[in-house]
Amino acid sequence: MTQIGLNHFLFVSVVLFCLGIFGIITRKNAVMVLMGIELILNSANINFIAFAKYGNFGYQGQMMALFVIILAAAEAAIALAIVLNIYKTFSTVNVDEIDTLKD
Amino acid sequence: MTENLLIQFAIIILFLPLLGFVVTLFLGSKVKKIFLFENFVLILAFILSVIMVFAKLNYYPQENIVSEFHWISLNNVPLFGTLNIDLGILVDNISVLMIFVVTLISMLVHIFSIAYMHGDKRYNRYFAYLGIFTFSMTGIVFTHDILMMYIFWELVGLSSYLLIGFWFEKKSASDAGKKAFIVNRIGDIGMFSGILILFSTYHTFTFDKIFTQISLGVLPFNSEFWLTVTGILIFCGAIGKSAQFPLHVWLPDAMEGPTPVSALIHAATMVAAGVYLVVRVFPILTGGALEFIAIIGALSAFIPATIALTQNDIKKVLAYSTVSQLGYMVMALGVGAYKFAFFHLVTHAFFKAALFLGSGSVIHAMHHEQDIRNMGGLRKKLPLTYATFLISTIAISGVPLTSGFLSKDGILAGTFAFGSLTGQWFFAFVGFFVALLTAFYMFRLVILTFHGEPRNKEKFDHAKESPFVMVMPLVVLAALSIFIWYTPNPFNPEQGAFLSKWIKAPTIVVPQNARYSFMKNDVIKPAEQVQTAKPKTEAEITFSESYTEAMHHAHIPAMLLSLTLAGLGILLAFSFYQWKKLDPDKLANSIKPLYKLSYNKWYFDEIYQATFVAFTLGLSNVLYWIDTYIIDGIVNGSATVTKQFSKFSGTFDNIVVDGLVNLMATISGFIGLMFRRLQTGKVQTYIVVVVFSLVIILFLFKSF
Amino acid sequence: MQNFPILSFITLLPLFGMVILLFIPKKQELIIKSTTLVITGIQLVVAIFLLKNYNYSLGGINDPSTFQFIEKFRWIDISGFSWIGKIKIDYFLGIDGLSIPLVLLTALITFIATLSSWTINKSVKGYFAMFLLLDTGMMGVFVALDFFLFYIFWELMLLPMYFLIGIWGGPRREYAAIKFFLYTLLGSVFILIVMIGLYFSTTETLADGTKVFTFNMLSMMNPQNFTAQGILSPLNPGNLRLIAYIALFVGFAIKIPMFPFHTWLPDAHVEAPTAISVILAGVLLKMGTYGILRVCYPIFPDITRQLVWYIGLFGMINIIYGALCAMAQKDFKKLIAYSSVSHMGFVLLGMASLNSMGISGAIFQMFNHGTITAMLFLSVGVIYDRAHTRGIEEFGGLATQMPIYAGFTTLAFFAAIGLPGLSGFVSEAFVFLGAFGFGSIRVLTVISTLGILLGAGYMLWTFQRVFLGGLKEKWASLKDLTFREYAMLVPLSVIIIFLGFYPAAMLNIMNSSVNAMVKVMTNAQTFYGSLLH
Amino acid sequence: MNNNNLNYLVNSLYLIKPELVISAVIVLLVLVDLIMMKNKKLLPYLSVAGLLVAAYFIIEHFETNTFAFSTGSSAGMMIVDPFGNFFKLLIVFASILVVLFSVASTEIKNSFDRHGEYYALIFGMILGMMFMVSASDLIVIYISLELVSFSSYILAGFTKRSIRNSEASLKYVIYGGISSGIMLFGISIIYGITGSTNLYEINSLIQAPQVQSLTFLLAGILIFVGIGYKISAAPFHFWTPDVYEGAPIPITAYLSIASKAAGFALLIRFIKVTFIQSIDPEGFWHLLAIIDWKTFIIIISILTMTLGNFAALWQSNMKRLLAYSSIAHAGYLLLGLAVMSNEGITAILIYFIVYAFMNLGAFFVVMLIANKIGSEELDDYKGLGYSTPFLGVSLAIFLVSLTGLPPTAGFIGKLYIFIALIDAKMIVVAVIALLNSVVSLYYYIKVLKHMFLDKAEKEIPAFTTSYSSAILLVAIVAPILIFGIYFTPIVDLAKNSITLLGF
Repeated sequence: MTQIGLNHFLFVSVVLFCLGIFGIITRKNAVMVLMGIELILNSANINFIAFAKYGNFGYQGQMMALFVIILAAAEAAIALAIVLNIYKTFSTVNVDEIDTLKD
Repeated sequence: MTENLLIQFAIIILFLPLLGFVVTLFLGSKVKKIFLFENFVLILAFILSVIMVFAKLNYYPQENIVSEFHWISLNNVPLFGTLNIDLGILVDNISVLMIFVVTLISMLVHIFSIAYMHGDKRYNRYFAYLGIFTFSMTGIVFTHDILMMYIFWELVGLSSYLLIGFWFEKKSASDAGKKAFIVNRIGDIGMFSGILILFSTYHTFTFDKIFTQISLGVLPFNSEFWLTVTGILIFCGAIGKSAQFPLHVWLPDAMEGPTPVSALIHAATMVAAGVYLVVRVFPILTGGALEFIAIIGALSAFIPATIALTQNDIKKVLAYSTVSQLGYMVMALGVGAYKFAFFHLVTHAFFKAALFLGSGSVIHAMHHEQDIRNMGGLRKKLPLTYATFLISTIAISGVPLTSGFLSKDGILAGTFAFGSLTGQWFFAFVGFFVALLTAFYMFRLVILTFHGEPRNKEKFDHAKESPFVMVMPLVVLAALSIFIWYTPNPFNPEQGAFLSKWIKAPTIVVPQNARYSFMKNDVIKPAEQVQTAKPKTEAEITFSESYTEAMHHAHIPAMLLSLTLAGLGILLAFSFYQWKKLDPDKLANSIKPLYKLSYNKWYFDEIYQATFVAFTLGLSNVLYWIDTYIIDGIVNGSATVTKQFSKFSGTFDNIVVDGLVNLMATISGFIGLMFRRLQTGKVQTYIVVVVFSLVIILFLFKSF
Repeated sequence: MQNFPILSFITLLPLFGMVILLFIPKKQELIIKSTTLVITGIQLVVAIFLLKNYNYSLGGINDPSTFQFIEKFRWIDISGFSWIGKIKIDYFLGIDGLSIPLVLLTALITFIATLSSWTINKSVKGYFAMFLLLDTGMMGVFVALDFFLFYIFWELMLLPMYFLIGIWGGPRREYAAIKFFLYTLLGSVFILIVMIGLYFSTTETLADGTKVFTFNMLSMMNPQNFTAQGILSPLNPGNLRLIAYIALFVGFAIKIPMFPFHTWLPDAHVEAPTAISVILAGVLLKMGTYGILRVCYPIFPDITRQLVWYIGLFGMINIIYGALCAMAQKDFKKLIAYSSVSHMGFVLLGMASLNSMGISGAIFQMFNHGTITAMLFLSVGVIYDRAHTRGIEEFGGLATQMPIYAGFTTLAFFAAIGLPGLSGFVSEAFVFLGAFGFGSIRVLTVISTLGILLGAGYMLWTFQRVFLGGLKEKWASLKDLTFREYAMLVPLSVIIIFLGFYPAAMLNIMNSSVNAMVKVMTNAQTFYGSLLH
Repeated sequence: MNNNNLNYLVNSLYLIKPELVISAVIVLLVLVDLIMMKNKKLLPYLSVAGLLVAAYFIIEHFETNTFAFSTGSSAGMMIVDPFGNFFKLLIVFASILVVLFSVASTEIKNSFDRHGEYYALIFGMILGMMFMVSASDLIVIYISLELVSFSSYILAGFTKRSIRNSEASLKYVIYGGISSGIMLFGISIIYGITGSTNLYEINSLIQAPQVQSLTFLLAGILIFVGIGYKISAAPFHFWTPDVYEGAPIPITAYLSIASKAAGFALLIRFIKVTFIQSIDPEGFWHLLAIIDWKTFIIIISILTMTLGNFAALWQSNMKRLLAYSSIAHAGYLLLGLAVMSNEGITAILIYFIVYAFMNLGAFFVVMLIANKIGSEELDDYKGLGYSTPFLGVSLAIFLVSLTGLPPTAGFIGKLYIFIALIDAKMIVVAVIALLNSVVSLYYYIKVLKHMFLDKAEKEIPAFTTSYSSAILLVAIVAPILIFGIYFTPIVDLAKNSITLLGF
């Protein structure tokens, strides 16, 4: 069994990133889309932590990850509030139905 | 009388008619009798010109008096220094004689018109136009340079346009005016091109200076060929103005103008300006150019003569006869019979003016009936008109004791001499044949109009002799058609002062080897020969001795032959129309195609209409179509394409629908549309595009 | 009087007038109109004053010391380290023999156009405000000697023109206005880019000896001022200079308008109100040729020599093509518009001659075309005001009904045909004489003479269809000219006739400048040639 | 943590006085909102006062050129330099105007009860943007970016009642979230390669030639996504039209100026500081060859302006049209960066000053008109030039300026961009940009056409604007005309502001 190294973390992070993108593109429900965004943010977080750990770069990575977690929470709060608002006006949270603003 | 005074006279004569024009034009609607002022001005001009002719020919028979001023001068021009454009007045024998003719006829026509035009609603305007014509014509006569010639050349074109279209309510009249102007312009383009060549070579317009330079051997583009071309191009102006073949088509149409105008402009003076032009530039014409001129002259003498045989409009016959006679003059110049060409110009002016005014008198009497088939027997009603008309007809037919005989005979002798010297008898043949035709159709005209029984009784009954102001000019002009004014010997014009003293052949300046062979100066003459040879005054020699010799020899045979032919022509006319021994209709039927060709004026108008006019109009329409749809379209695109795109979007903006007709804008719009397709309003589409573009960007830049 | 900024005065006066107009209540239409008339009248008087004090012997063109009424002061002066942001622009006005005829023309035409605008009754205030703004722009172009300033004035008149056509124009005014605007803007974009390119290629030495980049057109005309690395320097190998020249030329050519960029003109003319057509034809078109003479020629004499045949060619095409297109027209105004295309061709042809005669002819033709075409458009306006149609075929026999009007139109038509005795003849003759004197465009010149014939053709044909023949019943009530129309037509007629008889009056003004221009051109070969080796 | 560092931190506080003022105002606004439930009139004045104080502090230290929050010898998290101060001033200026706009806006007035949040959120944005323009560390960059974004998400949907508002805000949040997520991923990669998040440190680390360029390229471009979305550069602009159309007009105006300016400041700083190798005396930058930023920016900018201009041709909604126009202008601005020279940066700064006036002005007029006629549709603008000539003429001037025609300031902005381009011999690019501006004329002039050339379908009664609005409008119009003729002051300002710390 090989030692779990940087590359494994990076692999996970890339997979997460791609899953996030995939989720954002394919999901109709706004909440699911938001979750996709969370996945992306977290994939970056994994990167930060992994790099900090394996690269001996000090604490900047961890610090960044902490900030990101907080920001993600804030973002989720705002986003969910907006989704709620959307639900009130459109009676749906399907992002592909919300297209009154277009050319 | 000093030279200076002569110049002042010339200037006064030049500007008097202009004054008349301005005053008459501007006061025309206010002062009813203002036309009298115009008449007065012309009479004054005539008196002055009589004095001038007298003074010039008596006191300065040899001098060419010139006065010029810098009209425009460009100073310090790089490479040239000062470039002056001069206008000036040249008073020589030719110009004073010509001015005499012009003012005389113009005055007579003015007087004639007082009665003829009486009652016209634009009576004063008519006289104003006559005034500007006289001014322009005087300008042509007095000019000492080719630019001023061109300026007045165009101005006579303008006055001719105004006068032909004087009764512009008639479409035919306005058409004729337009046609005259445009056809003349065709010739003018040639003339102007010639001027361009002259100016770019000599940097001057003045005849004298150009002549001097050519005699020094300076040639356009350093080649004799281009000198020939220049001559021909300048002559193009004459082709237009003197209605020479192939631009003769405007003159018959110009008969739509009032008849006195036809007499003044389209018979006596303006159309002779072409001949006058050639006379002026004669020294620079090379052999080649002269030959070209002679050919054009011959064709112009012949074709209209054949047409005149069958025309039924009294003025049309005269018009074709005019073209034919002008052809004579031009041909005469072409074969070197310079003096006789000018002589014929003068004599023709008088008798043709008389003929036209006579026809005007007839038309006036017949209440604007012009068809000779409706006339006949008028000599009883219009005795004076008949008498003068007959005299003039005799003159034009070349019967002895008339001026026409003298001048025409000289021309025929010239062609004869030319034939004997060069072996080309074509011109002589044409000359004599046309003489026959002339005699025939002119007498046909006289007989049909004045002899026989009246064919239109009603009009005939109302006809009465014209008033004094109309008859007087006829008498004067007919009187001038008698030989006595020109020479004491009715069979030898050279004995008169006119040809022996007043008119002299000019010195040719063209390089020797570009001349007719017989015009070459006998440069190397053994000294003793000069002394032993019979001393001749310079005046007696035309161009070269051999030519003068040939002319002398040709004189008698030419005279006899022409007399015979004229007599034959008159005889034929009488047998056809007076004695009815021969039936013209029968003859016409037997040579139907020829008759039709003649009757339809050789179809010139139709051919031109079908080719040049149609081509130009067609081209203009095609180009305009191209302009609208292609040129504009390249930038603008077509409306249909735009509309197709407009379907894409309901909110297509007004301007675009109206026609942002632009292909450019259409493409722009299309690009815009493509961009818009991406803006679906669906956020996920956006993300997809972003991700895709990211991939593309990465792919693009990965090599770096 | 010596230090009075007279050129600024003549240029900015209309702008000042516009400001005054803005304070006049909208309802006071007569006061608005009179104010404009007074302003343009003063402008005309000042222009004549300029002419009176003009020294004929000074050439101008590329020599700053021989310009007259110069006003020059630093307008934008931004110093900078390295060169970043360092920019020096002069407020530099001055006139020479090339511009003074056009200054006169502008003042004259604007004044007459004001009279012609008297019939405007829709948003009078806005109209005259735009009109005066346009006036400033036009005048500014002709007096500016700094390229930057020139460009500002050049662009300044676009917007007023757009509105003047777009608001007060005919039925398809919006289309015509936008077309005009887009076309000219496209042209000026090219001018702008070359202007910047030239800026980076030329330097001017300041009083303290330092060299700065400059927009001064006169400095650009001196090849010594080009920096070695400058992209448009004659030293620069490659053909950037050629490309820049073509771009600049096209920019100006659109205004002329030169084939194939002329299609905006018929539309703009047809839709514009009479006064604006008059200005458009009388002044605006001249800006194109003026620009070429003022900018392209002296700054790029080397390239000009290289391309002169093509300029002549396009001149020829304009002449023939415009004339033929005019012949096909059924709309009186469109016909005149195409005739403008044809007549501007003469200007191009004359310019291509590169000799004194041709260039004099070209400038003179610019002036004459201004007066003659203005008169033609006014004539169309007179009839349009009365009959509300411009279809040539619809008229006929008007000479009977309106003899005086017909008289003036005859004069204008014959002037346009180039009848001797009227001003058009002299300029056309000069153009031909000059162009024929220049070997390489000789053939083009000869072909171009056909234009005289075609011109006579379509003009007389039109004249016949409109004025001659029988009068149509429906026009039997048309009135002849009013006093105001006299006031517009008489001055133009007088000028046309006067210059026909005494063209030296105008030719003498420009003589020195034309010679200076020709010298620039002739010296170019040696000058630029030596720089390269 | 030793005492020295703490001292340094305290000293740094002195450097961020403007930011501190803004933060204080946020608190104050919330408090005032709480205390004075009924009287919201005070809030805008308080905001303006706060902004003025902040502006005073910025100007006071305009020439400062130093790190803030640096720990010991290492480079700090923030920079205070003229370049940043310039943008801060610009942001404050835009904010003052937007606050004043908001006072005049009926849309905002209608949500009377939530004015406290409104101004507080605006100040949140201001704070974020101020950090953005002075950040020198990827962490600060990310956080400040998110601060701006969060505030603007809410502001875009501020007047919840309208469908357009909430939709705009949802799209904004999703799009923004993803963009910043992608950017974050890029940041993490850079961190992985270099081990630092500080731009200056990264710069010195990557001077060595062995840096893996492909990975770095990936990271750079991913980061660009985040910034590109802020400045609405194609192809990351998609949110712009939708959000601009949906958001309340003052916010749209604000987004089009302030957040774009902050984004540009960030982009310039990021590229210049991170990738610079040397600057030659002529002011041209020589970047490290890791990423061909020049080509990249050229492509992006041409794409952006072309797309913006061409798509704008078709718009029938004023806000949407202006949205596309602002995309196009982002393209022109990017060209200034593409020159990769100090000259180009000068041009950008000049352009921004001018752009702030003209774009804010245009939005202001659109807002005033919308206040009266309740519509932003172009079709409803027909004949407006006659019923409200003052607004009509003002809008005309703004649009002409946006087109870039003399004698308006817009021309000067464009001129400097082209000067920079041509001096850098990027002539083809300049020609493309100029042709683009010809295209842009068409849609700008279309607005004028509707206002002046077309007849109103239904009669609009003539209306006037309130004096305060009129004065404000004149205050925006006048500089456009004045700077168009005499542009020395703005050029001088811009020229003095191109100093980035260290360069």
